Amino acid sequence: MDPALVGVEGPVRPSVVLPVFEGPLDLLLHLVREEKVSIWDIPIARICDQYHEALRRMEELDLEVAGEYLVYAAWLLLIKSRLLLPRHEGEQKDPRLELVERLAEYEKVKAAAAELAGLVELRRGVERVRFAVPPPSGEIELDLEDVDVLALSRALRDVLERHLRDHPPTLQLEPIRFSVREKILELFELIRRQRSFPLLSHLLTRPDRLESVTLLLAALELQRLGTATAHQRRPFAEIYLTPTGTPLPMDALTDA
Amino acid sequence: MPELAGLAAMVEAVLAVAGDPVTVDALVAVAGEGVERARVEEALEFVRSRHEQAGSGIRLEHVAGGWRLATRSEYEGALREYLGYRARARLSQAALETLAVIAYRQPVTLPEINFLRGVNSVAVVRTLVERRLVVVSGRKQVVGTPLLYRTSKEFLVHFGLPDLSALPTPEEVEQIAGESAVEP
Amino acid sequence: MPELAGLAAMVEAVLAVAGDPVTVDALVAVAGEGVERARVEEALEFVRSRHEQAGSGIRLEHVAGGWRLATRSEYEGALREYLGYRARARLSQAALETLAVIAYRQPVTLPEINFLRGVNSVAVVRTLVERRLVVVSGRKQVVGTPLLYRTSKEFLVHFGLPDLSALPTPEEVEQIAGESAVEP
Repeated sequence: MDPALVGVEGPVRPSVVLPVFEGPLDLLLHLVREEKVSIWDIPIARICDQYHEALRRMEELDLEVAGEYLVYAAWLLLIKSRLLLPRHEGEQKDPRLELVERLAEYEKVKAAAAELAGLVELRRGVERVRFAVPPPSGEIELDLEDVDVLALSRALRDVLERHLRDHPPTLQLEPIRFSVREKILELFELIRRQRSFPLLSHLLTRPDRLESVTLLLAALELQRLGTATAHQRRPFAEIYLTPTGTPLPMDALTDA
Repeated sequence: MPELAGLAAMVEAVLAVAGDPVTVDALVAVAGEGVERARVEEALEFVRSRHEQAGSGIRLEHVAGGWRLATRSEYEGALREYLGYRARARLSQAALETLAVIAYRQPVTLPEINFLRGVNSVAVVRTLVERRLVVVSGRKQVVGTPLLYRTSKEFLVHFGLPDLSALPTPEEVEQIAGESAVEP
Repeated sequence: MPELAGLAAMVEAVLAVAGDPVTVDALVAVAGEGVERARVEEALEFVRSRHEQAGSGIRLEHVAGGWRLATRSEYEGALREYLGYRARARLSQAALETLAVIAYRQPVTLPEINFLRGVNSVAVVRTLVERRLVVVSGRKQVVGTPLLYRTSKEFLVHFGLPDLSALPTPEEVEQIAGESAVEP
């Protein structure tokens, strides 16, 4: 059984055909089979070069090369270099052994998958009969034997999601700790004393974010009332608040 | 007449998966070119008479302008018996949800289960207790002292869990069960 | 033997309604007192042989530890024609490989599957869980306590197997693996 083939046609070059692999082990198995050798006798240097060549072609074709392929590329290089080095005394183990064992296991997985595919093929056209008898209740029932913990946790998630939909969390209102009126008076006092007051630095250094917001509203209110003007030389620079000389109309201050 | 038998078998296979009544026209269309309507009607008669013989629990009936396979009325008692038997080996969606709430929130009271599920779950909880998946474990010391429910030892055995801490976490469910939207 | 024929008809009616495989135990329970297991098995054989005759589009099959009525594969074309788009989606090569690992190594964890296949298989496992071919069966008591997966009853039905022992043996699989290595 050959892996499915993907054809990619370039505008100038002849079309390149590269099999689709299920992972690095699948690619390695393919290369070993092309060499017509047993996996127990892999010509590692040649296979290593062909593996890297295959990765290069995959990249050329813009196929996504998963990280697992690179891990095996590095491993193959390591085995290749170990084989080139003289063996130490007492070191009997073939550096290829672990790779060979994994390939052998994977070969079995592929054979088992082919067996399953064969079984499924025999089942084509075999459908369960559905007689015109309504189930006792309209509800879907699950065979207890196949109900697993995942089904259970999924059911909980469904319950919680439905609960949240039916009981949306109510909006939490913070108690009012700062009033705009209080901050207007405070700011007015500050600009009267300093003439050119660095508003932005003041806002950014408040420990409480709610206080900064209230202060900003107060600064805007002061300008609306004509008691102060704000200016900034360039974007993000300091904003200065200066008094216009108009007194604060105390009666216009609502109890905000 | 092997040809008629073949056509009859095909007709029966289609009726067996259809569930609802199938019109002769639809059967003629499925039979393909060169098969006449009269021939399909002969095949239906073949299927009908085959099931009239002793030992068949099935019959072919003509309803709502079409043909369908149905069980013989003599076996209604046996069917009810079977459906009852099957129900004991199955969990309804409601039972699964209730079991999930008890498993993850135990010990938990019926009002708490009802609140989370949004429906009264007393009958479902009773079924779960009868099936030994859930047990009573005392009373909650609040107004009304409601019963507390928790999962049983059988529950752990059925789900292959060493203890309750082995239940999947929300992260694991996200990773493996994926989005429920994927399902049709 | 009118009595056996009557029991066979009842068995057939139950199987027709069940759709899913029914165990002999369930059929014995439904048959009521005084009906022995051997007699029910005789009745099943009666139903099976009756459907082997010409003109039947359905057959009795032994899958997932029980018996069920299913259509004969000969009529795949007609069923596809009639059911149209409702045909089952096919399993990808990745799904078959992952299923093979789970079927032969069960219960098995995701890291073990990843190691054997050489690629991360979480998305494939998710698909198999969604298609109900695979279920979780507890946790492995190792570092990280990963979830354990096994094949489901639906898996046996899908592949037409009476039970897991009906899978090709590891020796048979090994032989195939050896053969495919010789001829590339």
